[in-house]
Amino acid sequence: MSDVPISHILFVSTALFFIGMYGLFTRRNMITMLMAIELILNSVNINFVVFNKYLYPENLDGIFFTIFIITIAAAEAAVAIAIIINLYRSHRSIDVENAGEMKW
Amino acid sequence: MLNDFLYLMNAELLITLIIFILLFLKLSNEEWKNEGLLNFINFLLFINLAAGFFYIPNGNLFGDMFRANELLTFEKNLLNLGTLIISLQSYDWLKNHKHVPEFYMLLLSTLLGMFFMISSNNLLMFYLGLELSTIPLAALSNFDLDKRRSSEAAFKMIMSSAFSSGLLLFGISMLYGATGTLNFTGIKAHLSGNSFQVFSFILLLAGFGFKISAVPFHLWTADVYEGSPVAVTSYFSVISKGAVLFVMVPVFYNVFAPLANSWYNMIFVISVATMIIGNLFALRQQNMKRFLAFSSIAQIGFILVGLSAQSTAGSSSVIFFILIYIFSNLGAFGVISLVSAITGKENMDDYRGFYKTNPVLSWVLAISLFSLAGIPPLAGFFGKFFLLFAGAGKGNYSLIVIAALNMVVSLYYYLKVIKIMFMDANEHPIEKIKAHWQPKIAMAICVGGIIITGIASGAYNYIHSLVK
Amino acid sequence: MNLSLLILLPLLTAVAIIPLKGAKPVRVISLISSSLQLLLAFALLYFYWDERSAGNTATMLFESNYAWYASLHINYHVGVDGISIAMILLTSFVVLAGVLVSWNVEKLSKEFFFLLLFLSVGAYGFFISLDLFTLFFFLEVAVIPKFLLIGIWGSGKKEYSAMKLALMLMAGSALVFVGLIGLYLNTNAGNGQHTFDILQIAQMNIPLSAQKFFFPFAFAGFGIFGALFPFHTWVPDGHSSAPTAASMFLAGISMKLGGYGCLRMATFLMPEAAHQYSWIIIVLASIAILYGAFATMMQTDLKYINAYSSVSHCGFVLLGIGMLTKTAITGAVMQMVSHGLMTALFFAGIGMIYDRTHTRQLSQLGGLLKVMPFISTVFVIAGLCSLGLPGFSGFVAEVTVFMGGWSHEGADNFYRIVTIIACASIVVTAVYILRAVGKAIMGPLASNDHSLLTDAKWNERWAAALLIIGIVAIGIAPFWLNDLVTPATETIVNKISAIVK
Amino acid sequence: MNYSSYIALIPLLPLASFAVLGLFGKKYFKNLSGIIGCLVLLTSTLLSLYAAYHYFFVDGKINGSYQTLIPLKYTWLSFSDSLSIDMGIILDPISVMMLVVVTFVSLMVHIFSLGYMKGEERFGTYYSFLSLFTFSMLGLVVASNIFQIYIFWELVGVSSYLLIGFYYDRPSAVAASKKAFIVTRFADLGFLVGILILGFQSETLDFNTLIQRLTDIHSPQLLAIASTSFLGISLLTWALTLVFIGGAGKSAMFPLHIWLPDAMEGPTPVSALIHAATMVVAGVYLVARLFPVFHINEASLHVVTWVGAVSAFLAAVIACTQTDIKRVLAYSTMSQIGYMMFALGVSGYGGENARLTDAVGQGLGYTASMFHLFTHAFFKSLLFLCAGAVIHIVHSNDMKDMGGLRKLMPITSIAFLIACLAIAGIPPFAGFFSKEEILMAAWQNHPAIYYIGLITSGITAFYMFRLYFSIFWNRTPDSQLTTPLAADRVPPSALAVGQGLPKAQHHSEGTLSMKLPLVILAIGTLLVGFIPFSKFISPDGKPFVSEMHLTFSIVPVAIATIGIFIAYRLYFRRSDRPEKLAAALGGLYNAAYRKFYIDEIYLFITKKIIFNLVGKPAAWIDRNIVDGTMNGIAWTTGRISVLIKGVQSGRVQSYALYFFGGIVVLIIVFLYLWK
Repeated sequence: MSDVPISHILFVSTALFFIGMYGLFTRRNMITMLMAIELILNSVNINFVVFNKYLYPENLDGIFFTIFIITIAAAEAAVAIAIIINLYRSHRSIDVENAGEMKW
Repeated sequence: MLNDFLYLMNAELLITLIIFILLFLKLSNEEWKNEGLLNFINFLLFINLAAGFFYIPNGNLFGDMFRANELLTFEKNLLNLGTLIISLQSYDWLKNHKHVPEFYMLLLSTLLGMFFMISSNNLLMFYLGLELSTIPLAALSNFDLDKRRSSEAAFKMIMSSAFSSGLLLFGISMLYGATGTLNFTGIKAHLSGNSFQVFSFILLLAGFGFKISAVPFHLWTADVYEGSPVAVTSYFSVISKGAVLFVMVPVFYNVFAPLANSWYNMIFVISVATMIIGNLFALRQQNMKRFLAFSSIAQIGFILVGLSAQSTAGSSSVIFFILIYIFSNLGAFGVISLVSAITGKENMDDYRGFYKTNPVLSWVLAISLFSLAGIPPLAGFFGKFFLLFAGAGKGNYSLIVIAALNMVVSLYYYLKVIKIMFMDANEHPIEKIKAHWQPKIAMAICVGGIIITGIASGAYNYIHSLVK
Repeated sequence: MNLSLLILLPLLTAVAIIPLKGAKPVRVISLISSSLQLLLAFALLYFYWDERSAGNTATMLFESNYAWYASLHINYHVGVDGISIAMILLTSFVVLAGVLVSWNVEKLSKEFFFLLLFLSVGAYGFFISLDLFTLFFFLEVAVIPKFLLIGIWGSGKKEYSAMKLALMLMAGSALVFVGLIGLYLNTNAGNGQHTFDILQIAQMNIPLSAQKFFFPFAFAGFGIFGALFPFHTWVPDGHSSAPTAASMFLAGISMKLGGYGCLRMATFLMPEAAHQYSWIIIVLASIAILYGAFATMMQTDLKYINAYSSVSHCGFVLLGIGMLTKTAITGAVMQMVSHGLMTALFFAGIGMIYDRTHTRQLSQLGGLLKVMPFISTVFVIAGLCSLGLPGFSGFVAEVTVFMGGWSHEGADNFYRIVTIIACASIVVTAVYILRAVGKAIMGPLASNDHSLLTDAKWNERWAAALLIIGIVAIGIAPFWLNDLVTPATETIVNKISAIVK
Repeated sequence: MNYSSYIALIPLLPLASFAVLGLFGKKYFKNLSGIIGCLVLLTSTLLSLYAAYHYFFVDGKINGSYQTLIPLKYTWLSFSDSLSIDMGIILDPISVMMLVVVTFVSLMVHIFSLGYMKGEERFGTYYSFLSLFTFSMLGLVVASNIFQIYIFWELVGVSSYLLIGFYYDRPSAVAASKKAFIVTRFADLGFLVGILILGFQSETLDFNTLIQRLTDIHSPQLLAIASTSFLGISLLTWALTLVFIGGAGKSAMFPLHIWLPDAMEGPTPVSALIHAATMVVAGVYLVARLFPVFHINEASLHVVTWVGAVSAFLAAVIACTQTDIKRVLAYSTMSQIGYMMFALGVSGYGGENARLTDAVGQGLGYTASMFHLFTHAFFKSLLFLCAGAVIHIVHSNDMKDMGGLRKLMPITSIAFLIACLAIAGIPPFAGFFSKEEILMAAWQNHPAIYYIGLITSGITAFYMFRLYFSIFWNRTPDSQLTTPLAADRVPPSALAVGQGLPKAQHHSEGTLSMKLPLVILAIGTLLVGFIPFSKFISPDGKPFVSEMHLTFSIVPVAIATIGIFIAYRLYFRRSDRPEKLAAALGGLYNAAYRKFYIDEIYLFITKKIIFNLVGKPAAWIDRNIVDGTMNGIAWTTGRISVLIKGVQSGRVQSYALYFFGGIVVLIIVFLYLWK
């Protein structure tokens, strides 16, 4: 299985990255946006793992980094959801369009 | 091993200790009165600040992931000082707040994150520190729990920060792919300046740019500043920016030295854009915090000019300016937070005739704004002068001309506030504000710093000696 | 003597009045301090003569030089030559007069005097500093107090004027800043070190390309301060809405910062560029002279009249500098001193009139000589000095400029014609001055309630007397000023001619 | 010989009295100030008389020619090694003569004013101004440096300004003073430029050196200034003409004369002093001072000649039509100065380099001009003082309000008559001799000018006696003062006096202080003509004898008498002849009465051209274009900031988009464009 060329996997990760970005730009629902961001992070994870596995197998920097990213992503999600909930309390909606009072 | 662990990480450990103390205070269910609690915390923070001056550790840990030296300690002390000032200033606001310990826990954990970020010598460590300093901030900016704007600000903050860190991580991964190491020294060794590395560097730059809110990565700034509680806003504008800049200087100067030419041009473009956009937006602002947000964006533009110098003069001028910036900006925010905490007024028009009722506060605000505008004999003048002066060292005069003209534009909106306070009439201005001693001390520190730092060349010379 | 006293005295006074309560002690202390400044200035003059007569031919006297920001080669370096001393004398005169005139400022008097004194700190520091950084530092120190003085105590559309003045002057100092940095980076004090030290820079010769690039910045920057056409438009608005003392400072001192800077930094340190661009300066200056005079002819507000006439008169300063001959530059310096005193007197007179009649419109004034003879006399004297009447300082300065312009080495018709244009302004000046005097001072009384007005108070009398003494002292015995200034100008001119040859 | 010690006092004493009276006059010695002024001036008069005696008879003359002495000289302001303004005293025949004239006339006026200005509340100020003027005039006279003369030139200008505007609450007076100052200032511009040229070219400002350099054929300076030409005219001509313009301005020569008639708004004694005897002849004096230089330059000398002649004639014609007695006198002054001017113009230099026949070669015209200046000072100031006395009683300047005053004021009428005869050139009165010499000089040198002068003298005689008759005859004495007073014309001082004084005294001739000067001057007018002037004053300082040709004098005298006779026929008795005549002359009369519309032309130029076409645009441009640009920049900045505010849309997603866009731009720029 190790004969999958690195480019393929990088393509997947990049695709994932842009999918996530697209989702972030287009989705109205805050939770969905959060998920989009998770996609981006995951593409990064893939990158790290792949680079580590294919290019620098001698040490495990990439793998470590991935693990930390996953952890922090969880924390980020937790805080974000907390904020979104609190925002729902005041706005009675989690539509991003409603969270645009402050401008200019 | 253990004792130099204790020894090298004293600053971080101290903060962790304070966090734990607060945690236990929270858990122990006897009721503290806010006043006493705040004084106690401020006392702890003061100890923390003072302790920083005693040990000046030097060495590295965790296989060169974490390093400490005199310069880094000095930078940490600056951040400690800023935090203490902010905490003193927000006394009146926190006095009536239900969640004081939580506030400080979050605040200090961000500070902890910054410390790690500053000391990091490894992208992983750097990233962890960055996130640790960012995520709690998002929570903090929501700390006016029942204010719509506060939660909106928090949402914007968390979303854009997550996005930016996503891009940053993508860049880091690319960089990892390109160099095969996360250690700064290692990266430097592997950098050759090919376009792939430049590409990944641009993503990194975007991450930094987001944190210091440089154009075009700045758009979250104004909204978040406006929405968050004043204490948090000032923390945003001074401490977190300062920390990131402290990191940026070595990272750009050492790690990415091989890419120096290309990043010089990027910084040039970005700084010009930042100055101009920041000024143009600041011209129109009515909300004090929003106004200061844009003014701080413009300031970042000037700092980037200094950063672009690629010389010891450059790095020392940047650090020196951050020192001054702490005093000046916090002086301004001190007055604003006092006013908004007591009267809840944050609009410029509310400040009409402010001088009639609160001459001292007006002078404090005026001096801070003059210092921000770079008016001698206040420290801001020296800071700006040295930044541009260092930037000019590259011989790129167009940058200096643009910067100098932007100083004029920025002067306009600072003077506008002065005019509103001193010259405009108002039938019912903000009533006389009776401040407690904590904010007074904070402002005294700021004003003293503003007046002394520039005239007495000691601070700069010290920084210069450290940077060399 | 230690020149830093000139900075410390007003500074300490300014600090000292902060804790005081009530207007009276503030006034008294400021008065004492400003009289001490006057004494100090005269002491300086005396010591200067002493040194010179003792055969000390150094360019600068009483130098003191401390490292300030060593790593950036920034020093606190002060020293004086004849020109600086002339300027310092002028400053001390105007400061004292200004304090006296604003004796009765009731609104926020403490802040008012604080700012006045702070302004004088800037002026003194500027005139004595021999380090470009210090020069620039004090130049900007002198800007913001004006903004506050005009904005808070001013009249008319004061906010607009204050803002305009502050911004234009700041733009000026921004240009100066660029010129300064560029100059610094092109200096070479051995082994690649740069320097801000004016005397050192004067020794080395800056590459011509750099001079040609940075001279315009420096000159235009200071030119904005010195009302260089077309950057003079802050002058009318600023002067007209400023309170009396501020107008006196503005026209009397801070416009001189510009001229002095043009001379000390732009011309002295970048002589080749100065020589190459001199014709542009001359053209602009002569435009300012004549056009300013004609514009004045149309004004109906006393302060606008004097403000525009200041544009015209400061044109002489820039013309003299542009001519680059010893005589002309001497004339320019004399004109700075003379115009400083004269316009301060003028504004003092206008202020006294305005305080009483509450109008500055010519149409609403008339026959004041009957009700307030002293003030009217002051006004007339200022006017006569402004139209260059012999016996007053204005004549001396202008004639020197004319002579210098006419006897320019490159004695071709360009300089002649320009000089004639400049001369022509004396007629126009006469027209608008006599118009103002005729309407406001002479003729029948404009309105009956003016007949109840009182003449000058003691403080106003002293202020006016002080300035008049200065004007007449130059007017009837110009030789001392000439001897004071000439050696200094010679060093500048010799440098230029050495380069040019 | 040490003159300096006291010569310096002659001008300085009046300066002192000016300072004292100006500073303390109002407060301390209000009415004493007159006395003080008179005493001070008496001293300087005596001093100058002594100086004159000393110069002319003791030691002025060395081996047969009067020397030019510089007893005193300080460097006042030095421009360069060669050029410097020196304050000095020059003693040569003309300056000494002028010293005497100025101090003497000024003394007379001081004394006269004691009575005339009594009751004036600014009495002290008046005397301080008089002293200031005297000081300046004396300084001008003794100036040894061309810039020194310019300095005092300006000072006399300003003191005349102050004195004309003495009744400052009369708009007409203010306007007149303004006009006088500005017109002369305009002329001074020419003077100044002339000085600059002369000074620069001859590399000195000192009169002696300058004259010596510019008259010596071999001097490089003369070569340079004569060879270099601007617009095809040699620099020397330019310089001298410009200097002469200055002189013409002060001496009210055509076309710069317009200020003189208006200047009569001042108190009459002032007119007598400044606008008749002393200041207005400064121009003549200036030309005389530079005469050697003028003399080597034909062109500029011609300008002097013709300007003088035209002014003389024109003024005389206008004088015939004016009814304000002071204006008539003013025009006659102008005309007489015209005589002096063209006398200088037609004069030769004398000595070895004589041009034409001997008499001219000896510079008769020069001497004559100075002589006429001298005599004119006497009779013209006498005329003005008499006019003053008349006005003082009649409270009007208009001859229509007068008539038959001879009974009321005999002394005045006699003095006036003497003066009229003198000015008309009837022997043996002073004017006769000087005028004869002028005409003689003209005759020998420039016949055309001679004829103009001749006709003018006839007209002069006519209008002077028109004046005399219509003031002192023309009516039966008892009927005088019945006409209502033209109050607007009356000086408030005179009113104050008029109301202040009891009727009886009102109808007398005024105080002794007013009569005394009249008598003295009248005597002077009778005698001074007999002074053999050419013995003392000649261009080159060498005395010569100017013999009187009786045959030559017949024609002028005859013409003068004819003029007088016509005046007698027309004005001796009240009649309608004058009106008839005026009607007959028609347009010419009106033109003359309107002063040939010169004032209107000036008004047009200043108001329409200068103000509307230059001043207004300048002011407008400054506000709207220059300042507009500045404000425009600010406005544009603000506008941009409004335009781009949409970027900050408040929508977090668009923020992210911009964020990403920024990255993309950076990548494009720095990976592809800006490698």
